Amino acid sequence: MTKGSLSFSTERCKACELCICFCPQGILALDTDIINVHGFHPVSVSEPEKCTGCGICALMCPDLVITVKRE
Amino acid sequence: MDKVLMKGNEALAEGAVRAGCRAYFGYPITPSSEIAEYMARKYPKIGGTFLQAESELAAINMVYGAAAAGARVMTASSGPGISLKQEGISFLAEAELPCVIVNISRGGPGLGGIQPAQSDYFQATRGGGHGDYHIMVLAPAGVQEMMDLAIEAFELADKYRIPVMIMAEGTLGQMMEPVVLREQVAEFYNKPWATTGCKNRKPNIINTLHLSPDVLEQRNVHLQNKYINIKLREKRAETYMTEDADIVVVAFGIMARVARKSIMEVRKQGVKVGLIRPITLWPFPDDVVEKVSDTAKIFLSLEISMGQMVEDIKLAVNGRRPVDFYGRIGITPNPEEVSKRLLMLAAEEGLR
Amino acid sequence: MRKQVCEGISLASLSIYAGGYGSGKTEVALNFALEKAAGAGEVVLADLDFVNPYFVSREVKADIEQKGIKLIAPSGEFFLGDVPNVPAEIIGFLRQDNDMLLDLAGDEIGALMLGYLSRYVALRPNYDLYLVLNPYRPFAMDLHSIKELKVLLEDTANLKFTGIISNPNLVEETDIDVIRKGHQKVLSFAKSFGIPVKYLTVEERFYDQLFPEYRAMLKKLKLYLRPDWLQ
Amino acid sequence: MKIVAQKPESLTDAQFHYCPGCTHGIIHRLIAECLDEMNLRESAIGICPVGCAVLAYNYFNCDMLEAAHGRAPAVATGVKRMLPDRCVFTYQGDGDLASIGMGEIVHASARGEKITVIFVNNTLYGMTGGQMAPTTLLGQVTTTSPYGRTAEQAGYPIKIAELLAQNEGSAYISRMAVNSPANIRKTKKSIKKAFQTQIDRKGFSLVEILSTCPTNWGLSPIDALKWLEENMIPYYPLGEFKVKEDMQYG
Repeated sequence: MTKGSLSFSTERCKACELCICFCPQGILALDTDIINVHGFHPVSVSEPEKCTGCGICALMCPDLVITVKRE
Repeated sequence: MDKVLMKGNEALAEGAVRAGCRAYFGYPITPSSEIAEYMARKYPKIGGTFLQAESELAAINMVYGAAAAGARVMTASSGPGISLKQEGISFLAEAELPCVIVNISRGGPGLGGIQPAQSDYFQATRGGGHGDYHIMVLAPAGVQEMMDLAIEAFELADKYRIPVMIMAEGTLGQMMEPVVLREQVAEFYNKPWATTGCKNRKPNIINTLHLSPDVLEQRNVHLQNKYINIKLREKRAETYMTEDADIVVVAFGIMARVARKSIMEVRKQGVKVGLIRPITLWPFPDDVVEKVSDTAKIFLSLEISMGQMVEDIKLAVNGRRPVDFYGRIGITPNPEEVSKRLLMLAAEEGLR
Repeated sequence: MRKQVCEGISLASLSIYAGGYGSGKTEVALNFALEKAAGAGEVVLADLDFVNPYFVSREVKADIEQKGIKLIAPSGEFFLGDVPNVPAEIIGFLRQDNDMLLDLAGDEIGALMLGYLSRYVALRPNYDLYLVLNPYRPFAMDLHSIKELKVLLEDTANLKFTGIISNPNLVEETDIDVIRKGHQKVLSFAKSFGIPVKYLTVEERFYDQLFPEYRAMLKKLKLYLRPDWLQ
Repeated sequence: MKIVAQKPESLTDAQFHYCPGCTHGIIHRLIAECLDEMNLRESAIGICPVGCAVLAYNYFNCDMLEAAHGRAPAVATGVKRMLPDRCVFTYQGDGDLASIGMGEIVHASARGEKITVIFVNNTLYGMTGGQMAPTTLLGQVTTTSPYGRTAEQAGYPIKIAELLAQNEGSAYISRMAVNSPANIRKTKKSIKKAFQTQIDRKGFSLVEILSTCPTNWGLSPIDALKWLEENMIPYYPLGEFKVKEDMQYG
């Protein structure tokens, strides 16, 4: 299985959750420990080892929060 | 130099061509249509863009696009069409896009008629559209000047990054006089602000939206400073026999031609009359009026309207002298009736 | 008593003045109509310039009607409007035995009117279709442009030109030299078209001086529509 | 590791002002990716509308112009006629394009103006607070159709793609949606085709994109995507409505 890695521009996130809903692995969630500059709990990856690098999260993200890399 | 017999509209169009204007967007309306027809004929032969737009709104916005792309561009219309263009003119003024807008004016309000009038004076000199702005307004009085001021209009537009209007009565657009064809303008202003694609530079943005009140005010102050600068440098007027004049007629466009004829007549009868002909309607040559008011006893605003420029004369005279008005609309006052009015005025004021 | 036109026996004339914008058609037509009216018979002048009704014959309607010319022109509200309004009576007049002059608007747009009337014009036993040329006008200064205009006009009007009226002038700035040079140019255009130059029209101030040179071809023009404040 | 997804060069670093979950951001990114991949950024001139995307000049990293409400196609015409070798696009909403700017868009299309129009249809006026648009669906509640749009009172929603496909000058017309990963990928392909149509000088190109307005629809971003799928797509079918392969303007 291919392996992906995600990085987040946390300050851009508006917590719309589209990435979370469409992630095939179901490994994204809002990080309730953080509040970003806009006052949102930004998205983060809960089980990074499960990421396949499919890029659907970035595809659905309206705010250019996510950079996706793949092996 | 060989002369060509041209209609005012043709001379203006040819002037634009000689100023390097290679783009025309317009919509037909009497009595300005020959300008579009001239360009439609000429541009395919010399490599220019003529496009008949679907509306006056579209035409002025095409002008906006072409001006933003750095081109010398013109549109022409008449009263009702100029009203429709006002949205775009306001945008052009704020975006500081240079262009030339021609009003071959006819009588209003509403559809009005197609005979000559100067009743778009307020619209032209007060801005015309929404917001705090002015455009420059030039008023030619002859066919040669239609060509000369067309060239001048493009130079002023580029120099100050401002829309320049040429306002000429329908008569001037239609009548014919011999014209010396001017040289083709060869040197043009650089336009580093133009949106031409950002190769080898940072992207340019042309915008009129300023949601921050501070920025909006700064923009307005910037425009006002530009207008002050223009007022200092660009007021133009022609005077005729004002040195010893008791009565000074103020008239622009073809009314100035009528006035000259009357002045010659009336002077023969011992009344000292002179003429100030504003060439720039905005900025209004108030300095010339003010200076003449040192010696003149009374002013007469002569217009093909119900009295509009009279307000600018009053502002310039600032209460020092009385300002009388005579005007008609749709019908150009003839020299005989103007003479009669001047003689009457002289009798009333004891100037004879 | 008005007679209907019958082939072969009519002495009625029909002259049509076409040409580029501002070539002087209207002043020429007015002068020719007035000259005819000074003779006998009914003279009808049709002012068919609906394109841009500035400097049109109907501005002097009262004057010329006094001198015996029947002017057909848009009436009432359309008098100085830019609404195409072909006076219906024109067709009636075309079919009568009269001296008639048609003054068209400029360019092919003006000739469209003639296209519309050409079937009635064809009923006349004889007519003159004049191309009025002022070689000092833009688009009339070189053979190529004139040729373009001539073809366009003839195609639109559905009729062929029978003669040229040479009207070389720079209005107030005209002088003898301007006329001679301009007329030479018109002659050379005419030669390449194979159409005769029928008249040379000049303002009356030049008439006496030029008459020995041009004789019967020379016609004098009085400018009726030029505003007097233009000098 | 290779990069699968990142911010395209044709977008600036500025953060979008759009509401959370608004799909304008997705559409901006798709356009920018196309400009990058087709190497058009330096020759692109974009025209912004009046509407939510009025500030788009802050986001696209190319020359940008702000137009009056509805006039973007006329402005684009002026630019393109002066600079025929540049890539000129407009970005317009449904109020801007299908209501106040109907004259400009129909004629730009009829003239075969070689520009690309990105038409964002979210069935209402987002910027001014959710008023009824010409594209508002029957029965849809907006602030100016508070009891739901009725045909009796306000007529029927306009189908722009079908309408403009009728024009001879239109060379490429499609309707896409950004409600799912698959549709987003298709939308990007369509935008590329539209730009290619312009580059090939075939004529006018337009991509209508069904988009969401979670804020004014009163739905969560994810529910808004569902609403789009269930309500908009049945009335506004997706697909290509005009693909002119052979036509070549001068």
